[in-house]
Amino acid sequence: MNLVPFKLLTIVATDAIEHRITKDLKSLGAKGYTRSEVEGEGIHGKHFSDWEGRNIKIETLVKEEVAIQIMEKLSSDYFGKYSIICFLSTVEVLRPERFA
Amino acid sequence: MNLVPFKLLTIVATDAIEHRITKDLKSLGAKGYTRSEVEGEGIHGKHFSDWEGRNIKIETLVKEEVAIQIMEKLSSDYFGKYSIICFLSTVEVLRPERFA
Amino acid sequence: MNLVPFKLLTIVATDAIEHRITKDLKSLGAKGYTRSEVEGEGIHGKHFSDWEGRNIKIETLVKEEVAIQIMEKLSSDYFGKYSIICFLSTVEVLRPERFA
Amino acid sequence: MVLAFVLGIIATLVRSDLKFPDSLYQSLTIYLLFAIGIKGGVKLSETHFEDVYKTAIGAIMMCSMIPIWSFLILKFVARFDHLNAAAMAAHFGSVSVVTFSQASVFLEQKGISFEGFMPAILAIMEIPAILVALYIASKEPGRQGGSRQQVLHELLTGKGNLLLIGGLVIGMLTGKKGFEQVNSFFEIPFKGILCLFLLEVGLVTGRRIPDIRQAGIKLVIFSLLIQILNGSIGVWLGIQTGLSIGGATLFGVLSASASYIAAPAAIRMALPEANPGYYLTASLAIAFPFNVTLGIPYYSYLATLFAN
Amino acid sequence: MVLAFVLGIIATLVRSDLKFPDSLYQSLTIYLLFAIGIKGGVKLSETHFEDVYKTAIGAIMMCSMIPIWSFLILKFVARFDHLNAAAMAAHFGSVSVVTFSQASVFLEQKGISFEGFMPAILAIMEIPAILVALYIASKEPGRQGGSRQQVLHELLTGKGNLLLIGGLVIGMLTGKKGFEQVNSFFEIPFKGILCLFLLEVGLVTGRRIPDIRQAGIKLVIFSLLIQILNGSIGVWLGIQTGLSIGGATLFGVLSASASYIAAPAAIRMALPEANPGYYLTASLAIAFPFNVTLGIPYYSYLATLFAN
Amino acid sequence: MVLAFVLGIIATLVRSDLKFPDSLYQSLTIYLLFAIGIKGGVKLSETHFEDVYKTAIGAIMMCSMIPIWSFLILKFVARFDHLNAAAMAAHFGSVSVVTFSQASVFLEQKGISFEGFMPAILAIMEIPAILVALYIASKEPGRQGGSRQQVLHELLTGKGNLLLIGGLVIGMLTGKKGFEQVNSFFEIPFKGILCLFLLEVGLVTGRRIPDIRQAGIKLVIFSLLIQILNGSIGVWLGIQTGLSIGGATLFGVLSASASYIAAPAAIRMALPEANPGYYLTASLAIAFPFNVTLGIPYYSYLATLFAN
Ligand SMILES: Nc1ncnc2c1ncn2[C@@H]1O[C@H](COP(=O)(O)O)[C@@H](O)[C@H]1O
Ligand SMILES: Nc1ncnc2c1ncn2[C@@H]1O[C@H](COP(=O)(O)O)[C@@H](O)[C@H]1O
Ligand SMILES: Nc1ncnc2c1ncn2[C@@H]1O[C@H](COP(=O)(O)O)[C@@H](O)[C@H]1O
Ligand code: NA
Ligand code: NA
Ligand code: NA
Repeated sequence: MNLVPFKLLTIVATDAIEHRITKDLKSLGAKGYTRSEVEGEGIHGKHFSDWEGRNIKIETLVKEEVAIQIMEKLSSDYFGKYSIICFLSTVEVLRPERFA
Repeated sequence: MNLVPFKLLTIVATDAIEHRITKDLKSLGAKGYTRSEVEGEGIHGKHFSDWEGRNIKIETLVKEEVAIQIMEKLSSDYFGKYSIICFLSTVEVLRPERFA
Repeated sequence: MNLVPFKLLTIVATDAIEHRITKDLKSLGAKGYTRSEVEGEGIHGKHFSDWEGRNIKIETLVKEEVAIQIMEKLSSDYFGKYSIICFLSTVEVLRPERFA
Repeated sequence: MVLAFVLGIIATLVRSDLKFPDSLYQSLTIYLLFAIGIKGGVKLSETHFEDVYKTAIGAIMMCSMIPIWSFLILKFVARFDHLNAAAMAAHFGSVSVVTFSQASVFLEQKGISFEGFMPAILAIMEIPAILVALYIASKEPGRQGGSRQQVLHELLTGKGNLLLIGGLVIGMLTGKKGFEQVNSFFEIPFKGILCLFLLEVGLVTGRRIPDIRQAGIKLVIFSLLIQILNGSIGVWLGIQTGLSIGGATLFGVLSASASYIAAPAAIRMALPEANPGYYLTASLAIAFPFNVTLGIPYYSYLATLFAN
Repeated sequence: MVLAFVLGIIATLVRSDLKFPDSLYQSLTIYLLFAIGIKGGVKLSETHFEDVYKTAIGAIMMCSMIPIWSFLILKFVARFDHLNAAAMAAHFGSVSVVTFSQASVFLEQKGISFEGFMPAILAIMEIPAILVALYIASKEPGRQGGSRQQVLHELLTGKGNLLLIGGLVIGMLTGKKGFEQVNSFFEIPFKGILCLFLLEVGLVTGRRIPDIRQAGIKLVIFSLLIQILNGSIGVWLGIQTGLSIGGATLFGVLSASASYIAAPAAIRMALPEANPGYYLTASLAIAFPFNVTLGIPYYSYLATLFAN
Repeated sequence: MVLAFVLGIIATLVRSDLKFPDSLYQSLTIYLLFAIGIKGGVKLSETHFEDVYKTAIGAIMMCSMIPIWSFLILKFVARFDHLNAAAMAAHFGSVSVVTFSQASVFLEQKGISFEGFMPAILAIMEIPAILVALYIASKEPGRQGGSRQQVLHELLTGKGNLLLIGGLVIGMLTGKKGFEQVNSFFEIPFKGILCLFLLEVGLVTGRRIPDIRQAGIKLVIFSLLIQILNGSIGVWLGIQTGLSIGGATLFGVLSASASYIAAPAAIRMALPEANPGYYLTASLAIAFPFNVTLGIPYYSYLATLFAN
């Protein structure tokens, strides 16, 4: 077992910007991501229906530098305007070459 | 990049108590949460259909004190009776003022 | 509050091997798991429809030894052949006896 | 149509990957409840109050008493513990919409007519039994109150009740003329959708079959006995309240059938400690298959007998 | 059918757990848009160009002007800020498919005929108003461009537009003969599905009602005023472009109705800072209920008036 | 109806956000398979064994041979590697339910009758080819066994097979009389639902188009060649086994069509190393569009030719 520390970046955002976010991820070097449809409540109220705009959750395993770059991109392009949050955690993976 | 450590509290519970849990979260100071529909198996058997009761997963980013208070509330009100588990992890967020 | 460190193992894989994975989890000692349907993109391309095969995400709270055993099993049986990734993180749980 | 149910069970037994998407199940439920409600409302709008009030009183009596005697039998004869006996009593007292639909299709095929207001009786019988059973459960020695208020609210506003009663009211207000507009949607595919629904119930029932073995023969025997008892009393009472043979059959079926929409949801919320291995198994894997196969013809036969 | 909408609102008010699965809502939308498109296309294939071009020009005029005057009223009379006024103007200028369907069912019931090409007019009116309103928004002092290109793309390829126009083209190419094959699927359940859809819209509207109080009486009054103004002008213009009474009624309804498929999606993407508490509330909780209850009969009455 | 398929492709090409909810797709599949099964079963119950057994044997022969010669061509002429050749052979040998439905609608429109038991032939042809191809794959030098047992189980209990065969049996048991009850649900909306389904297949096919370029012209040419070869032999064999012109057309279509329900699922599980860029692209983006547009009329023409 060769467990290597890696970063898991989780983004929850309105689905209006889903395609832009996944494009950003890829262009900044993420090798993959996992998405799911979620609902939520935050400072912009409830997001429980199509009219209110649904939320999507995107998780991507990346190297720390890539994570920082993605977060900077998200900050500058979407923060303040769109419903979006993100957070970073440390996990351990096998086969690190597959994610970087 | 001003990354600040924060707590991510994850709750997986039967949907019968979803509304009570989200009410608890808000009254104890959580500023938001993300929910999704999940299925699962645990010590109370399978939860794969509406008849068996589905599971929901609620994730909320909160300060450590709030996390502790929520967990205490969950312990006293639901643990032992309802199908519910929760766990706490440490993550890093941008814009911490938005979650506390 | 008696918070005990535990391991959260997350697996994202093609649904073709879902049943085999959950069987493996149980036989190696996991007391439960939570599953959800997700979509994703990785080195094997997009997984966004039934024809391409959907992804499922399985999360299980287990002791470190069990996590390692599961990962070894996944490595030997599925890695390299199937679309599958997994990662390990450290979380804190209440009532640890329920997960081990 | 029962064959679809059997196919569902077989699919689980051979461990098929056939799975209804959740939302298909939920959509079918919405359709079924709303369709039954509307159709019943239209019929109700053509019914005189005198024709229906006796049956309505009978229905309330029936579904308040069923949980009491079911509980007593389950606790003192079958020796289930207090909580599980109450949970099962709630299920036996409430009603099954699909069993009802299946019975009305059965009658139609046999050319036996029945009173159009029966869906209103179905709506009446959905909830009281659950409340009675929860009251019984709260009398368990050493048990504190719990939030009865909240459970009552959840029951009354549960989607089952809301769609049925909402449908009834809409049907009544619209009457025959209004209904004709949407008729093709709520009448024509009804049987086909019921067929798909039975397939899905079969899938879930199939998953419950191993639980039967675990729960033991006691559960099977008492579930069946109580079903037959309730159904027979129901048929008899139906005839007494002036129902036709078809109506009395349906009344018997309502009395016999066990709930699996309202009751499990209420029990999960109000009596989380009760074991679904008992109440769900009794309702889904024992009562339901019995009723849709042997039960319905039996109650129909009984109704003919009692009527003469 | 409006009763289904009322039931939806009641369900939310009593805090029922009734919830449409997302995919049911999405499936109903796909069905509704595609069915309207195809039916309109079939009718269009039987229409002469001379009969339709005047109305089409009227439609483009109407939906380019509505956002302008709506914006001016909202900003300078009602004193909403620039961005929110523009966002609301986008909604008022675009159209509501369900209101349109409800109106055509209303006319059918009253036995009033209307031009078959009206769904094509609906398709024409869906998008321009949003573009005009976004252009107005971009003129806010101190605002930089944003990706207008992308928004335009999203609008044109949005599922609403695609299914409507795709359906229209398919309907036109297939013509009456081809349509007969799928007719039973796209015609018969139409009203029933509309009924379910109204139930769902009612659920969402109910959730928006608290927002009305928060948004204040100002929002209510101006939303209604602008609706009635737009609708009345629409009816008048419809008559001028040579439409029948039924056609002019529909034209009025299209002008009055506020979008809630294309517009909210576009605003969320292009003007994320605008407050859904205003635009969604105005569209869903004020305009929609008004139009499907009082609005439609009023525009129909007006059309009769103007026609004579 | 093919237009709906084209609309789906266009939607992807213009990068529309039109997306079928998963559960709608799954629900449509369940409906389609079950409806075909039941209808076929009803017809089968009216068929004499002597009329069908020859075609059944022909079907088994056909779908055991197709993967063999397809594999040989793909490996030795087209020079694909062993595994991918086998995976594609599995797809070509199995059948496509939607192509079959589309063909039967085509024949109906042309007024060409066909044997009612053809859905049973469809059911027969779904699986054997996949097994043969998996066997071929396992013969790759240096490859160990794998769990053939499990794959066989998954194939037999896969939802495609289960719903088709379950439907067939239900249809046979119920017969014409029972079917009339649910007829309106399984007959009337059939074409409309097929239409929606084609829209969805179009969406997925559209997403695959870039893969065609990547996979190269070799994939396109050989997919088409093999399709046409299989279909032509199928039509000929159909006539030989005594089928009518309509029946032989369908037999040809079944032989030509490539699977995209059972086969991809089986290959994903049993040959995960095979590249979906080949097998899915060949099946969805090449074979399917060819068959529903040019293929069906061609096989129908060929059947007329061979019959005389
Ligand atoms: N404190 C939080 N914890 C977890 N999820 C959150 C939190 N705040 C916001 N979210 C998620 O992020 C989405 C957008 O947040 P907001 O912009 O605050 O409305 C919400 O709908 C939630 O799904
Ligand atoms: N060890 C575990 N790991 C992950 N999820 C679990 C675990 N145990 C229970 N769960 C989840 O929590 C739900 C309720 O658990 P239980 O009360 O143990 O039946 C299950 O249905 C699972 O979704
Ligand atoms: N770097 C990554 N971050 C998050 N999820 C990933 C990543 N790579 C792959 N995945 C997920 O794992 C699935 C299979 O990955 P792959 O085998 O790389 O195609 C993908 O469809 C994604 O859902
Ligand atoms: Na009962
Ligand atoms: Na308008
Ligand atoms: Na074939």
